[in-house]
Amino acid sequence: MPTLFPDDAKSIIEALLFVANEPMPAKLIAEIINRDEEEVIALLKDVRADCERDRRGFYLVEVAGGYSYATRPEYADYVEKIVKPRLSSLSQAALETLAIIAYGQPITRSEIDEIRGVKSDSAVYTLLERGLIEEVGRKDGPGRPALFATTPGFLKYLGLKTLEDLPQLKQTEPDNEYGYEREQE
Amino acid sequence: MPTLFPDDAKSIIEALLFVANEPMPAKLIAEIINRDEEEVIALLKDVRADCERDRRGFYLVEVAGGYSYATRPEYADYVEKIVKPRLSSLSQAALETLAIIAYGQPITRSEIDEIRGVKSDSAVYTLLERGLIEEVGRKDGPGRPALFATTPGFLKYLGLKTLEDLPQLKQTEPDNEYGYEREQE
Amino acid sequence: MSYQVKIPVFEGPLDLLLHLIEKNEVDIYDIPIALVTEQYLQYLYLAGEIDLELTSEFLLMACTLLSIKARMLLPKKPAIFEEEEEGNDPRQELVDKLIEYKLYKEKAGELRRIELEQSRVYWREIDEAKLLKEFPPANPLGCVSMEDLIAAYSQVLRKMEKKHEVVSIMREAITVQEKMEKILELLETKPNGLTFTQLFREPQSREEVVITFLALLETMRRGLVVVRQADLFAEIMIFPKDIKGGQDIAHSVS
Repeated sequence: MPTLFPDDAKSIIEALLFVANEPMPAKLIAEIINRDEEEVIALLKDVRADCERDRRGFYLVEVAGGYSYATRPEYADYVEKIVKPRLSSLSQAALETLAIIAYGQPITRSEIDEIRGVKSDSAVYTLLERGLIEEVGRKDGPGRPALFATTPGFLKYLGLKTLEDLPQLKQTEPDNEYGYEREQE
Repeated sequence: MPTLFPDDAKSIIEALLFVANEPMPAKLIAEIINRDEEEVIALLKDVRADCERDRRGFYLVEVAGGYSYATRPEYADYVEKIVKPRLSSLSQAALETLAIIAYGQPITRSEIDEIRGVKSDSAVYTLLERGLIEEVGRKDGPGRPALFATTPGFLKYLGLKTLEDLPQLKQTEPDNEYGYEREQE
Repeated sequence: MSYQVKIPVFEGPLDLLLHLIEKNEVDIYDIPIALVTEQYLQYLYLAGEIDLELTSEFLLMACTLLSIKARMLLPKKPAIFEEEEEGNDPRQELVDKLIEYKLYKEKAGELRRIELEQSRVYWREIDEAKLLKEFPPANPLGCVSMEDLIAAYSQVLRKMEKKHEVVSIMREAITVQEKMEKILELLETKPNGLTFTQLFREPQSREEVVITFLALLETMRRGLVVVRQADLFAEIMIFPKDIKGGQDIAHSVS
């Protein structure tokens, strides 16, 4: 029942990727062009290969659960001449807080404070402002404190496909029995 | 004096065309990548030929004194499917602003800001763009700020005959024990 | 010593302690607490000298360190208790915290590296206004319904209430006086009486309902109307006090 020639489907995918404002999941593309998801994934591979073969100025990245075109990092200096450069990088405090949230989500502010040994209010506020984390609910217990988790914007910010793409929390530290008991809670 | 390989220059042009929101004059590209305009024009021809040869989902168009990527018109139906839902939903900020204008019209931007507690410039702009609100005059006083009101189109799309038909807010609240009057009509 | 000239800034007491452990190249599981405490206090002193603002957590940690140091000086328990048995080492809790913090600090470093790499990658910013011109939607309100609009407005009102700000955007308020005149006018056209529910037939805001009710009570109190109810829970009827003198009554109100 294919109503389009295979090549057409690929071109349509290219057009969709071009106008999408968020990374497009293969499933969504499949729905729009009325094809199987597997077929779409194969075509996306093709699109990516084309970009690489021609070494185009932009390439296909898999990020935040979808696919998106992005400019090659090596051309950033030129790109920045016509678009405003990205926001400044995060402070050390914000990054530490972000790491704790990324690996421990959902997590409350006081749990973060506990790990860092200092108050993290302004770091949490910065991360909320930048859309990297969000409140996802309240923890049962006294005061019902807010629980924070990372957003899809966080994945996009770091160019990660999913949370699983974060660097492993525990590295090769064989004798470390102290590391990470939170997941067992 | 070429500091880049020819291919690199083409790729950079692709990256620039990709992120640019306005058609890019060849002269501007030439300045950014530090090449002659003629050379850039030749490379742009190359970029266009690539798009045509592969029949990519987007192609190079020359408009308004510049060059720009655009999706192929024959794929408009697919592009619409992802663009339209996005365009037809309003952000929370725009929705709140629209509600404030609907109930408080005519009203100035600073009055809206005052009520929402944040700047509403881009929300007001969106609503103007969509023809849901319009400027209906100027308020007396310092600066003579513009007054905004909803358009006849706004009423039409909500299926209302006049502004009087806008429901009064308090009656929609669940804890309103006077809600019965409506049923008796 | 260049220490006085340039004093590093730390994210918190744990950060400072990790620095000292690394600087002294000592085992994190066997911290020489006397040495580290001394250097820790020295840092606080130096920070105080140059007016570097330190959070209270730094002082709290100084107390913790001193208390651990004191406990370490206490005579050891008899040898039958294993030295390394858990809970025996006063440093244990601190070590656990340091190791956990160290782990996240390292991860923060890795995120920093990824962040830097990614800062060179640009996505296309879609110009929605331009797309709008290309694909004009049939209905600019799209899927936005009256309910959405009202929900948004309630949201705004709730936020405003929180701010305790008085911003008048409600429709004009109706006074009890005006409502009384309305009731009397209505009664003029209904010489055979008016039902209570008829008074509230038109959609009214809560304020308006309350004002209408107050107005009715006031007209009764002033003897301008007579109110009768045939039975318990029956419809309440409102009659003009004096049909012929209607005009006079209306006049006496204003």
